Amino acid sequence: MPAGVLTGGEEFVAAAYIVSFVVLALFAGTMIWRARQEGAL
Amino acid sequence: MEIASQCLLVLQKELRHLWRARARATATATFALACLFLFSFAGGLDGDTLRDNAAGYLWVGLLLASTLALGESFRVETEHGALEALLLFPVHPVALFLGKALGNMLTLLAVGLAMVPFAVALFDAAPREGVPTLAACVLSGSAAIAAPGTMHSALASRARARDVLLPLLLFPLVLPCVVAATQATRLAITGDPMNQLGSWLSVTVAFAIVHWSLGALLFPLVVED
Amino acid sequence: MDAPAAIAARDLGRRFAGRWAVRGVTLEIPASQMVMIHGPNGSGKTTLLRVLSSAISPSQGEVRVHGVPAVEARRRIALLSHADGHYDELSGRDNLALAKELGKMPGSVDGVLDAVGLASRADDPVRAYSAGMRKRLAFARLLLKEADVVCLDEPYAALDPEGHALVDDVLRQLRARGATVLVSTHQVRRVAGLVDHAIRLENGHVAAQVPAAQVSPAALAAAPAGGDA
Amino acid sequence: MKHVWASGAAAVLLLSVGTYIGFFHAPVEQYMGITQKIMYVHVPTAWTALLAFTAAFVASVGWLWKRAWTWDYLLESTIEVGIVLGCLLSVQGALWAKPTWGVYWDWDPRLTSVAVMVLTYAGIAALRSFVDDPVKRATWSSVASALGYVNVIFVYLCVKWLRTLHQPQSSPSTVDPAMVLPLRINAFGMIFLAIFLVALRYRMARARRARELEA
Repeated sequence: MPAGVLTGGEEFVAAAYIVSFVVLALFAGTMIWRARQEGAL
Repeated sequence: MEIASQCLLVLQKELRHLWRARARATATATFALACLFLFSFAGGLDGDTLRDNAAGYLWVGLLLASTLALGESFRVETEHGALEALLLFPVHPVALFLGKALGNMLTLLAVGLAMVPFAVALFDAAPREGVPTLAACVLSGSAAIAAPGTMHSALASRARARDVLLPLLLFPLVLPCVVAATQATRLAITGDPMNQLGSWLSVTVAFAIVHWSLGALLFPLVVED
Repeated sequence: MDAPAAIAARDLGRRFAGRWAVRGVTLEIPASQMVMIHGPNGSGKTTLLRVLSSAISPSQGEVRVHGVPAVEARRRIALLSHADGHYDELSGRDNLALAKELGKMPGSVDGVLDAVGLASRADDPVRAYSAGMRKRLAFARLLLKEADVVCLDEPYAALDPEGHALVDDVLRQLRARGATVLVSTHQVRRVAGLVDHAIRLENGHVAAQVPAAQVSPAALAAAPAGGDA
Repeated sequence: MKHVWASGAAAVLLLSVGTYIGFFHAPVEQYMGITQKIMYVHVPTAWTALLAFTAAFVASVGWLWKRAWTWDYLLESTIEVGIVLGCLLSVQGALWAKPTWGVYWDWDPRLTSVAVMVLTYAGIAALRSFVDDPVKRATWSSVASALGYVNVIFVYLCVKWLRTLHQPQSSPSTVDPAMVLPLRINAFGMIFLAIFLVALRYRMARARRARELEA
């Protein structure tokens, strides 16, 4: 298996984590907000 | 037994209705041919790519045309309450499903076979494995698309925005059989040295068997009110 | 124990999303009885008829036809609904032949076509039929089935005066044959003379259930002059 | 309601601990180098997305069998969570494939199968939004969900077969034991997060249905 094809690759790792936690946080946040709006919380 | 005889009667009605409305069937086939032209321009006109992509163009074209045929097959049932009248005769829902699915299969087969000579001419895609093999690919692919197609056109025809809903529900579902049918057809056209064609065909047959049986099992739930 | 009622409904209800179209309906119609169902628009007449004929399933309660759940007795039930259920591209005759074979119906196709006055147009596609002719073809299919329990949902609607005479004639034929009939209609005065009982529905509930002779003058007066609006 | 918040808190805790260990304590993989660290968020997301779609399948079979509304609420909530996790997984997959293979999408059978499932369930979510009658909506979407889930096996096989004709298998094979710990912590973290999200969405579905069905 080739070592990291593109030297570095740290920016992709960082991007993956940032995107993941931002998306999950946003999703959870909007879910809480929507639940409160609809009186489910 | 009763389901078989009712199924044949429903199929007979489907075919008679298709014959009476054959103008629509030819329009669907013409649409499919227009797709072939469109794709060849999109994919580039040089000989090799055209022949190599011929199978893909054929199947994506047939899939697009199938949404027209499948959408029509249940518009006819729901427009004047014919579906409800049939169920009150009573007609067994499984017989209704099998009859309509067979009708849709034959329609797809007809459109598919009508596309073959054009594809062969346009893309210089004379099947090296012979026409019967190519026809077998079209048959098994049509059978595989017909079952989930009939199920989802029954669902979509009674929901709102039915014309966008049918392809949206159907395409992800038939993806594996389109992949397998395309591979089998491509091998039929460009030659099959390691004879993998049979295994790709068996994938579409397995897909058809699963979806015909699941359809017969779940269709009564779809038509109940 | 005498024979089970032709139609027996116990605490019947049907809701569409939030609204109960019909609720808490309990009724028992003995065999060979002819019953009229009347009431203002939106009172649940059509829904009640569709539930009793097993066209739609109840959200609450149960329907038994001759002692058997309605869904299993569909061969003995015929429904004339607003939607005529025909295939546009097939001819009138083909539609009836299909129904006869699929539903193993005893009647004769040509016989019922004559009875409803469509013999001359039998081989034209239904697409070319007028609304009245489509309704007559629906009547023909109903007669073809010769069912024990017959549900008619506003039979007079979309018919010309000859059509009204045809409906009266069909009701008399059904009486002669001893079928159990349910007629939902706005033609209260006209139908009151042809049936045994009358049920008045008001927003999904049975408001009154009286012998046809005692239908309240108010209801009689309320009947519209022309067809079933 | 307490246990829902507890599950959310557990998720945050586990994910932070798992990510921390994954970044700073787990060894750097000898072949793939730093990019392998994406695995600690990518693989848990994959497992959880599949879990969500499996729960949706169970919910649809439950509704078709028992016709109890709780199954419909579960179906509605697991579809939504599954779609979001599935989309996130595809983005992660692309960010992992670019440094490893130089392309954003290398048609890895598992990733492609999840992407097709996202498309399938997005279609089912659309179907649900276009059907007004709650009972029909529940039944039809359950039927479509059952068909869609059963289909994923075919998608996986076909894509896997199609790819072995062109490219060798691309998934990392050996996993160093020291790497298993952060992976497992994050996996539980993601599952608790999914439970938290599904629980909230479940209560929203119940509130909506109550409003829809009140006489």
